[in-house]
Amino acid sequence: MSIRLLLADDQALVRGALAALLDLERDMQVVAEVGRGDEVVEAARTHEAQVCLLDIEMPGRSGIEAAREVSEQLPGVRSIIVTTFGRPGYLRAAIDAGATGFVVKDTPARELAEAVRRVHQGLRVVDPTLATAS
Amino acid sequence: FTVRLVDHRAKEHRALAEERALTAQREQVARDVHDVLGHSLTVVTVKSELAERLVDLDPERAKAEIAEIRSLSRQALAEIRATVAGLRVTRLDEETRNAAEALAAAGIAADLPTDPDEVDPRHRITLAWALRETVTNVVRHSRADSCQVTWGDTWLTVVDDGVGPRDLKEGNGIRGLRERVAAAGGGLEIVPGPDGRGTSVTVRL
Amino acid sequence: FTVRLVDHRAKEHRALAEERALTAQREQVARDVHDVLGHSLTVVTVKSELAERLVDLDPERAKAEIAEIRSLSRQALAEIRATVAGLRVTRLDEETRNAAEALAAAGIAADLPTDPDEVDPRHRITLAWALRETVTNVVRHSRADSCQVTWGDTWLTVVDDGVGPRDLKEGNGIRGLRERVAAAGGGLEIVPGPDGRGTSVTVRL
Ligand SMILES: Nc1ncnc2c1ncn2[C@@H]1O[C@H](COP(=O)(O)OP(=O)(O)OP(=O)(O)O)[C@@H](O)[C@H]1O
Ligand SMILES: Nc1ncnc2c1ncn2[C@@H]1O[C@H](COP(=O)(O)OP(=O)(O)OP(=O)(O)O)[C@@H](O)[C@H]1O
Ligand SMILES: [K+]
Ligand SMILES: [Mg+2]
Ligand SMILES: [Mg+2]
Ligand SMILES: [Mg+2]
Repeated sequence: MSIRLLLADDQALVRGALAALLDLERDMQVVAEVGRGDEVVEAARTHEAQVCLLDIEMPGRSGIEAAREVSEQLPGVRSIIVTTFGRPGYLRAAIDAGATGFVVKDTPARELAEAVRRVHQGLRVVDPTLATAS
Repeated sequence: FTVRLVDHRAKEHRALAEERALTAQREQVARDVHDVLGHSLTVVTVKSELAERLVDLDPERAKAEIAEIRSLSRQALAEIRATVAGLRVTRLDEETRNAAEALAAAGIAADLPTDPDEVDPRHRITLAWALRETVTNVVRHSRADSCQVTWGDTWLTVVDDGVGPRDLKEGNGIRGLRERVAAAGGGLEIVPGPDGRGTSVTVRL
Repeated sequence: FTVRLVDHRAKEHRALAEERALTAQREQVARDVHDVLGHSLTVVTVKSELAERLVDLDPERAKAEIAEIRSLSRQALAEIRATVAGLRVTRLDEETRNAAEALAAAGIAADLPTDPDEVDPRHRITLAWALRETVTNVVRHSRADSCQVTWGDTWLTVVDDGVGPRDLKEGNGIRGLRERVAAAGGGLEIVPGPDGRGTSVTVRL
Protein backbone atom coordinates (compact mmCIF):
# COMPACT_ATOMS: atom_id res chain seq x y z
CA MET A 1 0.00 0.00 0.00
CA SER A 2 1.47 3.33 -0.98
CA ILE A 3 1.37 6.52 1.05
CA ARG A 4 -1.22 8.96 -0.28
CA LEU A 5 0.15 12.50 -0.64
CA LEU A 6 -1.29 15.97 -1.05
CA LEU A 7 0.92 18.78 -2.35
CA ALA A 8 0.05 22.43 -1.73
CA ASP A 9 2.19 25.14 -3.34
CA ASP A 10 1.17 28.24 -5.26
CA GLN A 11 4.24 27.91 -7.47
CA ALA A 12 3.02 25.43 -10.05
CA LEU A 13 6.48 24.71 -11.42
CA VAL A 14 7.82 23.61 -8.05
CA ARG A 15 4.66 21.72 -7.21
CA GLY A 16 4.63 19.87 -10.52
CA ALA A 17 8.28 18.85 -10.28
CA LEU A 18 7.94 17.72 -6.66
CA ALA A 19 4.82 15.74 -7.52
CA ALA A 20 6.56 14.01 -10.41
CA LEU A 21 9.56 13.19 -8.21
CA LEU A 22 7.55 11.79 -5.32
CA ASP A 23 5.34 9.84 -7.70
CA LEU A 24 8.47 8.07 -8.91
CA GLU A 25 8.89 6.57 -5.43
CA ARG A 26 7.55 3.04 -5.39
CA ASP A 27 5.68 3.46 -2.12
CA MET A 28 4.10 6.87 -2.79
CA GLN A 29 1.23 8.28 -4.74
CA VAL A 30 0.35 11.94 -5.17
CA VAL A 31 -3.44 12.01 -4.94
CA ALA A 32 -4.04 15.77 -4.88
CA GLU A 33 -2.33 19.02 -5.84
CA VAL A 34 -3.62 22.46 -4.81
CA GLY A 35 -2.32 26.00 -5.29
CA ARG A 36 -4.10 27.67 -2.38
CA GLY A 37 -3.99 27.24 1.37
CA ASP A 38 -7.75 27.32 1.76
CA GLU A 39 -8.22 24.30 -0.53
CA VAL A 40 -6.03 21.96 1.52
CA VAL A 41 -8.47 20.42 4.00
CA GLU A 42 -11.20 19.87 1.45
CA ALA A 43 -8.85 18.21 -1.05
CA ALA A 44 -7.18 16.12 1.65
CA ARG A 45 -10.57 14.87 2.79
CA THR A 46 -11.90 14.15 -0.69
CA HIS A 47 -8.80 12.32 -1.87
CA GLU A 48 -8.05 10.65 1.46
CA ALA A 49 -4.54 12.02 1.70
CA GLN A 50 -2.37 10.63 4.50
CA VAL A 51 0.48 13.15 4.38
CA CYS A 52 0.17 16.81 3.26
CA LEU A 53 3.24 18.70 2.02
CA LEU A 54 2.52 22.38 2.56
CA ASP A 55 4.28 25.48 1.24
CA ILE A 56 4.07 28.38 3.72
CA GLU A 57 3.32 31.43 1.62
CA MET A 58 0.19 30.72 -0.39
CA PRO A 59 -2.92 32.70 -1.29
CA GLY A 60 -6.07 31.98 0.70
CA ARG A 61 -4.34 30.65 3.79
CA SER A 62 -0.77 30.07 4.87
CA GLY A 63 0.60 26.55 4.98
CA ILE A 64 0.91 26.89 8.74
CA GLU A 65 -2.77 27.73 9.13
CA ALA A 66 -3.59 24.90 6.73
CA ALA A 67 -1.57 22.50 8.90
CA ARG A 68 -3.62 23.60 11.90
CA GLU A 69 -6.88 22.90 10.06
CA VAL A 70 -5.63 19.51 8.96
CA SER A 71 -4.62 18.50 12.46
CA GLU A 72 -7.93 19.73 13.91
CA GLN A 73 -10.28 18.34 11.28
CA LEU A 74 -8.56 15.25 9.89
CA PRO A 75 -7.25 13.08 12.70
CA GLY A 76 -4.31 10.90 11.69
CA VAL A 77 -3.43 13.00 8.64
CA ARG A 78 0.12 14.40 8.96
CA SER A 79 1.53 17.69 7.66
CA ILE A 80 5.03 18.58 6.55
CA ILE A 81 5.91 22.22 5.99
CA VAL A 82 8.08 22.57 2.88
CA THR A 83 9.56 26.03 2.52
CA THR A 84 12.30 27.90 0.68
CA PHE A 85 13.49 29.96 3.61
CA GLY A 86 13.10 29.69 7.32
CA ARG A 87 12.00 32.98 8.82
CA PRO A 88 12.14 33.67 12.51
CA GLY A 89 9.18 32.06 14.22
CA TYR A 90 8.16 29.78 11.35
CA LEU A 91 9.39 26.54 12.89
CA ARG A 92 7.80 27.27 16.24
CA ALA A 93 4.51 28.24 14.59
CA ALA A 94 4.55 25.14 12.40
CA ILE A 95 5.04 22.81 15.34
CA ASP A 96 2.35 24.67 17.31
CA ALA A 97 0.01 24.19 14.35
CA GLY A 98 0.50 20.45 14.53
CA ALA A 99 2.93 19.92 11.64
CA THR A 100 5.36 17.09 12.34
CA GLY A 101 7.78 17.84 9.51
CA PHE A 102 9.67 20.99 8.53
CA VAL A 103 12.07 20.84 5.56
CA VAL A 104 13.51 23.02 2.77
CA LYS A 105 12.01 22.76 -0.69
CA ASP A 106 15.30 21.85 -2.28
CA THR A 107 15.76 18.81 -0.06
CA PRO A 108 17.02 16.01 -2.36
CA ALA A 109 14.02 13.96 -3.49
CA ARG A 110 15.17 10.77 -1.78
CA GLU A 111 15.59 12.58 1.54
CA LEU A 112 12.24 14.24 1.06
CA ALA A 113 10.67 10.84 0.41
CA GLU A 114 12.38 9.52 3.53
CA ALA A 115 10.98 12.47 5.51
CA VAL A 116 7.51 11.61 4.22
CA ARG A 117 7.91 7.99 5.33
CA ARG A 118 9.05 9.00 8.80
CA VAL A 119 6.26 11.52 9.26
CA HIS A 120 3.78 8.93 8.00
CA GLN A 121 5.04 6.58 10.73
CA GLY A 122 4.31 9.28 13.30
CA LEU A 123 7.88 10.51 13.71
CA ARG A 124 9.02 14.11 13.61
CA VAL A 125 11.44 15.48 10.97
CA VAL A 126 13.09 18.92 11.21
CA ASP A 127 15.65 20.05 8.64
CA PRO A 128 18.78 21.29 10.45
CA THR A 129 19.28 24.11 7.89
CA LEU A 130 15.95 25.55 8.88
CA ALA A 131 16.20 24.78 12.56
CA THR A 132 19.03 27.31 12.87
CA ALA A 133 17.45 29.98 10.65
CA SER A 134 14.08 29.85 12.28
CA PHE B 1 30.59 64.80 34.69
CA THR B 2 26.82 64.47 34.52
CA VAL B 3 26.75 66.31 31.23
CA ARG B 4 29.31 64.00 29.77
CA LEU B 5 27.44 60.99 30.99
CA VAL B 6 24.24 62.19 29.42
CA ASP B 7 26.10 62.96 26.25
CA HIS B 8 27.53 59.47 26.28
CA ARG B 9 24.14 57.91 26.83
CA ALA B 10 22.67 59.93 23.99
CA LYS B 11 25.41 58.79 21.67
CA GLU B 12 24.91 55.20 22.62
CA HIS B 13 21.21 55.55 22.10
CA ARG B 14 21.77 57.04 18.68
CA ALA B 15 24.21 54.33 17.69
CA LEU B 16 21.68 51.72 18.69
CA ALA B 17 18.95 53.39 16.70
CA GLU B 18 21.20 53.55 13.68
CA GLU B 19 22.10 49.92 13.99
CA ARG B 20 18.44 49.03 14.19
CA ALA B 21 17.72 51.02 11.06
CA LEU B 22 20.53 49.26 9.23
CA THR B 23 19.33 45.87 10.36
CA ALA B 24 15.79 46.63 9.26
CA GLN B 25 17.07 47.76 5.90
CA ARG B 26 19.15 44.63 5.50
CA GLU B 27 16.18 42.48 6.32
CA GLN B 28 14.02 44.30 3.82
CA VAL B 29 16.61 43.89 1.11
CA ALA B 30 17.12 40.25 2.02
CA ARG B 31 13.40 39.68 1.76
CA ASP B 32 13.32 41.30 -1.67
CA VAL B 33 16.16 39.11 -2.83
CA HIS B 34 14.48 36.06 -1.42
CA ASP B 35 11.21 36.78 -3.12
CA VAL B 36 12.79 37.53 -6.44
CA LEU B 37 15.37 34.77 -6.62
CA GLY B 38 14.44 32.10 -4.11
CA HIS B 39 11.64 30.96 -6.37
CA SER B 40 13.74 30.64 -9.52
CA LEU B 41 16.51 28.78 -7.73
CA THR B 42 14.10 26.42 -6.04
CA VAL B 43 12.49 25.55 -9.34
CA VAL B 44 15.90 25.01 -10.95
CA THR B 45 16.95 22.70 -8.12
CA VAL B 46 13.82 20.60 -8.07
CA LYS B 47 13.55 20.40 -11.84
CA SER B 48 17.17 19.36 -12.23
CA GLU B 49 16.55 16.48 -9.88
CA LEU B 50 13.54 15.46 -11.94
CA ALA B 51 15.44 15.84 -15.23
CA GLU B 52 18.24 13.65 -13.94
CA ARG B 53 15.81 10.83 -13.18
CA LEU B 54 14.04 11.27 -16.52
CA VAL B 55 17.15 10.95 -18.70
CA ASP B 56 16.77 7.15 -18.72
CA LEU B 57 13.01 6.92 -18.20
CA ASP B 58 11.84 9.48 -20.75
CA PRO B 59 14.60 11.36 -22.65
CA GLU B 60 12.20 13.69 -24.42
CA ARG B 61 10.66 14.87 -21.18
CA ALA B 62 14.15 15.18 -19.71
CA LYS B 63 15.11 17.54 -22.53
CA ALA B 64 11.98 19.58 -22.03
CA GLU B 65 12.74 19.94 -18.31
CA ILE B 66 16.32 20.97 -19.02
CA ALA B 67 15.14 23.55 -21.54
CA GLU B 68 12.93 25.01 -18.84
CA ILE B 69 15.81 25.08 -16.41
CA ARG B 70 17.85 27.02 -18.92
CA SER B 71 15.13 29.55 -19.55
CA LEU B 72 14.53 29.91 -15.80
CA SER B 73 18.16 30.50 -14.97
CA ARG B 74 18.45 32.99 -17.77
CA GLN B 75 15.39 34.76 -16.43
CA ALA B 76 16.84 34.70 -12.92
CA LEU B 77 20.00 36.35 -14.23
CA ALA B 78 17.89 39.14 -15.68
CA GLU B 79 16.13 39.40 -12.33
CA ILE B 80 19.44 39.69 -10.54
CA ARG B 81 20.47 42.52 -12.79
CA ALA B 82 17.19 44.28 -12.09
CA THR B 83 17.53 43.69 -8.34
CA VAL B 84 21.07 44.99 -8.31
CA ALA B 85 20.05 48.01 -10.35
CA GLY B 86 17.18 48.55 -7.93
CA LEU B 87 19.44 48.35 -4.92
CA ARG B 88 21.88 50.76 -6.43
CA VAL B 89 19.38 53.48 -7.21
CA THR B 90 18.72 55.23 -3.97
CA ARG B 91 19.16 58.92 -4.50
CA LEU B 92 16.28 61.26 -4.88
CA ASP B 93 18.01 63.60 -7.34
CA GLU B 94 19.04 60.68 -9.51
CA GLU B 95 15.56 59.18 -9.36
CA THR B 96 14.05 62.50 -10.38
CA ARG B 97 16.27 62.57 -13.44
CA ASN B 98 15.29 58.98 -14.25
CA ALA B 99 11.63 59.88 -13.87
CA ALA B 100 12.02 62.84 -16.24
CA GLU B 101 13.63 60.58 -18.82
CA ALA B 102 11.07 57.80 -18.49
CA LEU B 103 8.12 60.18 -18.78
CA ALA B 104 9.67 62.00 -21.73
CA ALA B 105 10.34 58.69 -23.48
CA ALA B 106 6.67 57.75 -22.98
CA GLY B 107 5.50 61.10 -24.37
CA ILE B 108 3.98 62.16 -21.05
CA ALA B 109 4.39 65.84 -20.14
CA ALA B 110 6.16 66.01 -16.77
CA ASP B 111 6.14 68.57 -14.01
CA LEU B 112 8.80 67.60 -11.47
CA PRO B 113 10.26 69.24 -8.36
CA THR B 114 13.89 70.26 -8.59
CA ASP B 115 15.15 70.62 -5.03
CA PRO B 116 15.74 67.34 -3.12
CA ASP B 117 16.78 69.43 -0.11
CA GLU B 118 13.10 70.14 0.52
CA VAL B 119 12.84 66.52 1.65
CA ASP B 120 14.09 65.42 5.06
CA PRO B 121 17.35 63.54 4.39
CA ARG B 122 16.13 60.61 6.45
CA HIS B 123 13.20 60.11 4.10
CA ARG B 124 14.97 60.61 0.80
CA ILE B 125 15.74 56.94 0.15
CA THR B 126 12.21 55.75 0.74
CA LEU B 127 10.68 58.59 -1.26
CA ALA B 128 13.15 58.01 -4.10
CA TRP B 129 12.00 54.44 -4.15
CA ALA B 130 8.36 55.51 -4.13
CA LEU B 131 9.03 57.94 -6.96
CA ARG B 132 10.55 55.21 -9.11
CA GLU B 133 7.75 52.74 -8.46
CA THR B 134 4.91 55.19 -9.07
CA VAL B 135 6.38 56.81 -12.16
CA THR B 136 7.07 53.36 -13.62
CA ASN B 137 3.38 52.64 -13.12
CA VAL B 138 2.34 55.92 -14.73
CA VAL B 139 4.46 55.04 -17.74
CA ARG B 140 3.21 51.46 -17.93
CA HIS B 141 -0.42 51.69 -16.96
CA SER B 142 -1.90 55.21 -16.89
CA ARG B 143 -2.15 56.19 -20.57
CA ALA B 144 -1.88 59.74 -19.22
CA ASP B 145 -0.95 62.88 -21.14
CA SER B 146 0.69 64.54 -18.17
CA CYS B 147 2.13 63.74 -14.78
CA GLN B 148 2.87 66.02 -11.86
CA VAL B 149 5.15 65.21 -8.95
CA THR B 150 5.29 67.25 -5.75
CA TRP B 151 7.12 66.66 -2.49
CA GLY B 152 7.74 68.13 0.93
CA ASP B 153 9.59 67.41 4.15
CA THR B 154 7.93 64.03 4.74
CA TRP B 155 5.76 63.29 1.69
CA LEU B 156 5.61 62.69 -2.04
CA THR B 157 2.63 62.90 -4.42
CA VAL B 158 2.45 61.69 -8.01
CA VAL B 159 -0.63 62.67 -10.00
CA ASP B 160 -1.48 61.70 -13.57
CA ASP B 161 -4.48 62.41 -15.84
CA GLY B 162 -4.85 58.90 -17.23
CA VAL B 163 -7.32 56.05 -16.83
CA GLY B 164 -7.42 56.21 -13.04
CA PRO B 165 -7.15 53.60 -10.29
CA ARG B 166 -10.55 51.95 -10.64
CA ASP B 167 -10.49 48.18 -10.05
CA LEU B 168 -6.79 48.48 -9.30
CA LYS B 169 -5.33 45.12 -8.41
CA GLU B 170 -2.14 45.44 -6.41
CA GLY B 171 0.92 43.81 -7.94
CA ASN B 172 4.42 43.41 -6.60
CA GLY B 173 5.15 47.06 -7.22
CA ILE B 174 2.48 48.60 -5.01
CA ARG B 175 2.57 45.78 -2.46
CA GLY B 176 6.33 46.17 -2.02
CA LEU B 177 5.98 49.93 -1.75
CA ARG B 178 3.20 49.65 0.80
CA GLU B 179 5.27 47.29 2.93
CA ARG B 180 8.36 49.43 2.74
CA VAL B 181 6.44 52.59 3.59
CA ALA B 182 4.69 50.84 6.47
CA ALA B 183 8.05 49.60 7.74
CA ALA B 184 9.16 53.24 7.82
CA GLY B 185 6.06 54.07 9.87
CA GLY B 186 4.23 55.81 7.05
CA GLY B 187 1.25 55.29 4.79
CA LEU B 188 0.37 55.00 1.10
CA GLU B 189 -2.77 56.45 -0.46
CA ILE B 190 -4.03 55.77 -3.99
CA VAL B 191 -7.09 57.76 -5.07
CA PRO B 192 -8.58 59.25 -8.24
CA GLY B 193 -6.94 62.49 -9.38
CA PRO B 194 -8.10 65.92 -8.12
CA ASP B 195 -10.73 66.54 -10.83
CA GLY B 196 -11.89 62.91 -10.83
CA ARG B 197 -9.57 62.01 -13.71
CA GLY B 198 -6.38 60.00 -13.46
CA THR B 199 -4.59 58.65 -10.41
CA SER B 200 -3.06 60.32 -7.38
CA VAL B 201 -0.57 58.42 -5.26
CA THR B 202 0.68 59.90 -1.99
CA VAL B 203 3.33 58.53 0.31
CA ARG B 204 3.46 60.09 3.77
CA LEU B 205 6.19 59.21 6.27
CA PHE C 1 18.96 80.54 19.48
CA THR C 2 22.52 79.44 18.75
CA VAL C 3 21.97 76.24 20.64
CA ARG C 4 18.92 75.40 18.64
CA LEU C 5 20.72 76.14 15.40
CA VAL C 6 23.60 73.87 16.37
CA ASP C 7 21.13 71.23 17.41
CA HIS C 8 19.41 71.49 14.06
CA ARG C 9 22.73 71.22 12.24
CA ALA C 10 23.71 68.20 14.28
CA LYS C 11 20.46 66.49 13.43
CA GLU C 12 20.87 67.19 9.76
CA HIS C 13 24.40 65.92 9.91
CA ARG C 14 23.30 62.75 11.59
CA ALA C 15 20.55 62.19 9.06
CA LEU C 16 23.04 62.54 6.24
CA ALA C 17 25.38 60.06 7.88
CA GLU C 18 22.49 57.64 8.22
CA GLU C 19 21.59 58.04 4.59
CA ARG C 20 25.17 57.30 3.63
CA ALA C 21 25.25 54.23 5.84
CA LEU C 22 22.05 52.92 4.30
CA THR C 23 23.37 53.51 0.82
CA ALA C 24 26.60 51.70 1.65
CA GLN C 25 24.64 48.84 3.06
CA ARG C 26 22.55 48.47 -0.05
CA GLU C 27 25.65 48.65 -2.19
CA GLN C 28 27.12 45.81 -0.19
CA VAL C 29 24.03 43.69 -0.57
CA ALA C 30 23.87 44.52 -4.27
CA ARG C 31 27.43 43.32 -4.68
CA ASP C 32 26.81 40.14 -2.74
CA VAL C 33 23.70 39.30 -4.72
CA HIS C 34 25.39 39.97 -7.99
CA ASP C 35 28.60 38.15 -7.17
CA VAL C 36 27.14 35.18 -5.41
CA LEU C 37 24.17 34.44 -7.60
CA GLY C 38 25.24 35.89 -10.91
CA HIS C 39 28.09 33.46 -11.08
CA SER C 40 26.14 30.35 -10.14
CA LEU C 41 23.32 31.13 -12.51
CA THR C 42 25.66 31.83 -15.39
CA VAL C 43 27.19 28.40 -14.94
CA VAL C 44 23.75 26.82 -14.62
CA THR C 45 22.69 28.42 -17.89
CA VAL C 46 25.76 27.24 -19.75
CA LYS C 47 25.59 23.74 -18.29
CA SER C 48 21.91 23.28 -19.01
CA GLU C 49 22.53 24.04 -22.65
CA LEU C 50 25.24 21.40 -22.66
CA ALA C 51 23.13 18.84 -20.79
CA GLU C 52 20.25 19.21 -23.21
CA ARG C 53 22.50 18.25 -26.12
CA LEU C 54 24.01 15.35 -24.21
CA VAL C 55 20.73 13.61 -23.35
CA ASP C 56 20.74 11.76 -26.70
CA LEU C 57 24.49 11.67 -27.33
CA ASP C 58 25.74 10.54 -23.94
CA PRO C 59 23.04 10.03 -21.27
CA GLU C 60 25.54 9.31 -18.51
CA ARG C 61 27.38 12.60 -19.05
CA ALA C 62 24.04 14.37 -19.35
CA LYS C 63 23.11 13.08 -15.91
CA ALA C 64 26.44 14.18 -14.50
CA GLU C 65 25.96 17.71 -15.87
CA ILE C 66 22.44 17.89 -14.51
CA ALA C 67 23.69 16.71 -11.13
CA GLU C 68 26.14 19.59 -11.17
CA ILE C 69 23.40 22.04 -12.05
CA ARG C 70 21.44 20.77 -9.10
CA SER C 71 24.34 21.10 -6.74
CA LEU C 72 25.08 24.62 -8.01
CA SER C 73 21.55 25.86 -7.61
CA ARG C 74 21.24 24.23 -4.23
CA GLN C 75 24.49 25.88 -3.20
CA ALA C 76 23.20 29.22 -4.47
CA LEU C 77 20.09 28.79 -2.34
CA ALA C 78 22.27 28.01 0.64
CA GLU C 79 24.28 31.13 -0.13
CA ILE C 80 21.14 33.26 -0.21
CA ARG C 81 20.22 31.79 3.15
CA ALA C 82 23.66 32.68 4.42
CA THR C 83 23.39 36.20 2.99
CA VAL C 84 20.05 36.59 4.67
CA ALA C 85 21.63 35.41 7.89
CA GLY C 86 24.41 37.94 7.40
CA LEU C 87 27.20 35.40 6.96
CA ARG C 88 29.41 35.23 3.91
CA VAL C 89 32.72 33.65 3.15
CA THR C 90 34.47 33.22 -0.12
CA ARG C 91 37.55 31.12 -0.39
CA LEU C 92 40.18 31.40 -3.03
CA ASP C 93 40.66 27.65 -3.40
CA GLU C 94 36.94 27.12 -3.77
CA GLU C 95 36.70 29.91 -6.32
CA THR C 96 39.55 28.40 -8.31
CA ARG C 97 37.68 25.13 -8.50
CA ASN C 98 34.54 26.97 -9.57
CA ALA C 99 36.50 28.81 -12.23
CA ALA C 100 37.92 25.54 -13.57
CA GLU C 101 34.43 24.09 -13.83
CA ALA C 102 32.89 27.14 -15.43
CA LEU C 103 35.63 27.38 -18.05
CA ALA C 104 35.48 23.66 -18.78
CA ALA C 105 31.71 23.81 -19.18
CA ALA C 106 32.13 26.64 -21.68
CA GLY C 107 34.78 24.69 -23.60
CA ILE C 108 37.55 27.18 -22.80
CA ALA C 109 40.97 25.68 -22.09
CA ALA C 110 42.06 26.83 -18.62
CA ASP C 111 45.47 27.34 -17.08
CA LEU C 112 44.95 28.02 -13.38
CA PRO C 113 47.29 28.41 -10.39
CA THR C 114 47.05 25.70 -7.77
CA ASP C 115 48.52 27.15 -4.60
CA PRO C 116 46.38 29.74 -2.77
CA ASP C 117 49.15 30.08 -0.21
CA GLU C 118 51.07 32.20 -2.72
CA VAL C 119 48.50 34.92 -2.02
CA ASP C 120 48.67 37.05 1.13
CA PRO C 121 45.89 35.70 3.37
CA ARG C 122 44.56 39.22 3.89
CA HIS C 123 43.95 39.56 0.16
CA ARG C 124 42.50 36.16 -0.57
CA ILE C 125 38.86 37.11 -0.18
CA THR C 126 39.04 40.13 -2.45
CA LEU C 127 41.05 38.26 -5.06
CA ALA C 128 38.58 35.37 -4.86
CA TRP C 129 35.78 37.82 -5.69
CA ALA C 130 37.88 39.21 -8.54
CA LEU C 131 38.55 35.73 -9.90
CA ARG C 132 34.90 34.87 -9.87
CA GLU C 133 33.83 38.08 -11.55
CA THR C 134 36.45 38.05 -14.30
CA VAL C 135 36.07 34.36 -15.12
CA THR C 136 32.30 34.77 -15.31
CA ASN C 137 32.93 37.53 -17.83
CA VAL C 138 35.35 35.36 -19.82
CA VAL C 139 32.69 32.65 -19.99
CA ARG C 140 29.93 35.04 -20.93
CA HIS C 141 31.58 37.59 -23.16
CA SER C 142 35.04 36.69 -24.43
CA ARG C 143 34.40 33.93 -26.99
CA ALA C 144 37.94 32.85 -26.11
CA ASP C 145 39.56 29.46 -26.73
CA SER C 146 41.78 29.68 -23.70
CA CYS C 147 42.12 31.53 -20.42
CA GLN C 148 45.13 31.88 -18.15
CA VAL C 149 45.01 32.93 -14.51
CA THR C 150 48.10 33.92 -12.52
CA TRP C 151 48.44 35.34 -9.03
CA GLY C 152 51.00 36.50 -6.53
CA ASP C 153 51.24 37.97 -3.06
CA THR C 154 49.03 40.99 -3.78
CA TRP C 155 47.69 40.57 -7.32
CA LEU C 156 45.66 38.49 -9.74
CA THR C 157 45.67 38.48 -13.54
CA VAL C 158 43.14 36.83 -15.85
CA VAL C 159 44.03 36.75 -19.55
CA ASP C 160 41.90 35.36 -22.37
CA ASP C 161 42.42 35.17 -26.16
CA GLY C 162 38.93 36.24 -27.15
CA VAL C 163 37.35 39.33 -28.66
CA GLY C 164 39.12 41.81 -26.39
CA PRO C 165 37.96 44.80 -24.33
CA ARG C 166 37.40 47.31 -27.12
CA ASP C 167 34.39 49.59 -26.53
CA LEU C 168 33.88 47.85 -23.20
CA LYS C 169 30.97 49.34 -21.32
CA GLU C 170 31.15 48.68 -17.61
CA GLY C 171 28.21 46.81 -16.14
CA ASN C 172 27.39 45.93 -12.56
CA GLY C 173 30.08 43.26 -12.52
CA ILE C 174 33.09 45.40 -13.29
CA ARG C 175 31.71 48.39 -11.46
CA GLY C 176 31.19 46.36 -8.31
CA LEU C 177 34.64 44.84 -8.60
CA ARG C 178 36.25 48.22 -9.13
CA GLU C 179 34.49 49.61 -6.06
CA ARG C 180 35.44 46.66 -3.91
CA VAL C 181 39.05 46.76 -5.01
CA ALA C 182 39.20 50.52 -4.48
CA ALA C 183 37.72 50.05 -1.01
CA ALA C 184 40.61 47.68 -0.28
CA GLY C 185 43.04 50.38 -1.44
CA GLY C 186 43.89 48.70 -4.73
CA GLY C 187 43.36 49.15 -8.45
CA LEU C 188 41.82 47.37 -11.43
CA GLU C 189 43.32 47.37 -14.93
CA ILE C 190 41.59 46.10 -18.09
CA VAL C 191 43.72 46.08 -21.24
CA PRO C 192 44.11 44.06 -24.44
CA GLY C 193 45.96 40.75 -24.04
CA PRO C 194 49.77 40.48 -24.34
CA ASP C 195 49.91 39.85 -28.11
CA GLY C 196 47.13 42.33 -28.84
CA ARG C 197 44.46 39.62 -28.78
CA GLY C 198 41.91 39.02 -26.03
CA THR C 199 41.51 40.72 -22.69
CA SER C 200 43.81 41.01 -19.69
CA VAL C 201 42.35 41.99 -16.31
CA THR C 202 44.67 42.68 -13.39
CA VAL C 203 43.70 43.43 -9.81
CA ARG C 204 46.47 44.82 -7.65
CA LEU C 205 46.00 45.40 -3.92
N1 LIG D 1 -0.88 55.39 -12.56
C1 LIG D 1 -1.70 54.34 -12.78
N2 LIG D 1 -2.74 54.45 -13.62
C2 LIG D 1 -3.55 53.39 -13.86
N3 LIG D 1 -3.41 52.18 -13.32
C3 LIG D 1 -2.39 52.00 -12.48
C4 LIG D 1 -1.48 53.06 -12.16
N4 LIG D 1 -0.57 52.56 -11.29
C5 LIG D 1 -0.90 51.28 -11.09
N5 LIG D 1 -1.98 50.93 -11.79
C6 LIG D 1 -2.65 49.62 -11.79
O1 LIG D 1 -2.31 48.96 -10.61
C7 LIG D 1 -1.77 47.69 -10.90
C8 LIG D 1 -0.77 47.27 -9.87
O2 LIG D 1 0.42 48.04 -9.91
P1 LIG D 1 1.75 47.42 -9.37
O3 LIG D 1 2.84 48.40 -9.51
O4 LIG D 1 1.48 46.88 -8.01
O5 LIG D 1 2.01 46.18 -10.32
P2 LIG D 1 2.47 46.19 -11.83
O6 LIG D 1 2.99 47.52 -12.22
O7 LIG D 1 1.39 45.61 -12.67
O8 LIG D 1 3.68 45.15 -11.83
P3 LIG D 1 5.06 45.35 -11.05
O9 LIG D 1 5.00 44.34 -9.93
O10 LIG D 1 6.09 45.03 -12.06
O11 LIG D 1 5.15 46.75 -10.55
C9 LIG D 1 -1.22 47.80 -12.31
O12 LIG D 1 -1.15 46.57 -12.96
C10 LIG D 1 -2.21 48.75 -12.95
O13 LIG D 1 -3.32 48.06 -13.40
N1 LIG E 1 36.78 38.93 -20.97
C1 LIG E 1 36.01 39.77 -21.70
N2 LIG E 1 36.07 39.74 -23.06
C2 LIG E 1 35.30 40.56 -23.79
N3 LIG E 1 34.44 41.46 -23.27
C3 LIG E 1 34.33 41.54 -21.93
C4 LIG E 1 35.10 40.71 -21.08
N4 LIG E 1 34.80 41.02 -19.80
C5 LIG E 1 33.89 41.98 -19.86
N5 LIG E 1 33.60 42.31 -21.14
C6 LIG E 1 32.66 43.34 -21.60
O1 LIG E 1 32.47 44.25 -20.55
C7 LIG E 1 31.10 44.42 -20.27
C8 LIG E 1 30.87 44.76 -18.82
O2 LIG E 1 31.18 43.66 -17.98
P1 LIG E 1 30.47 43.58 -16.56
O3 LIG E 1 30.95 42.40 -15.83
O4 LIG E 1 30.66 44.91 -15.90
O5 LIG E 1 28.95 43.46 -16.93
P2 LIG E 1 28.18 42.18 -17.54
O6 LIG E 1 29.04 40.97 -17.43
O7 LIG E 1 27.68 42.54 -18.90
O8 LIG E 1 26.92 42.03 -16.62
P3 LIG E 1 26.96 41.68 -15.08
O9 LIG E 1 26.56 42.94 -14.40
O10 LIG E 1 25.98 40.60 -14.92
O11 LIG E 1 28.36 41.25 -14.73
C9 LIG E 1 30.47 43.12 -20.73
O12 LIG E 1 29.12 43.29 -21.05
C10 LIG E 1 31.30 42.77 -21.95
O13 LIG E 1 30.82 43.45 -23.08
K1 LIG F 1 4.44 5.78 -7.29
MG1 LIG G 1 4.31 30.08 -2.02
MG1 LIG H 1 4.41 48.51 -11.05
MG1 LIG I 1 29.99 40.44 -15.61
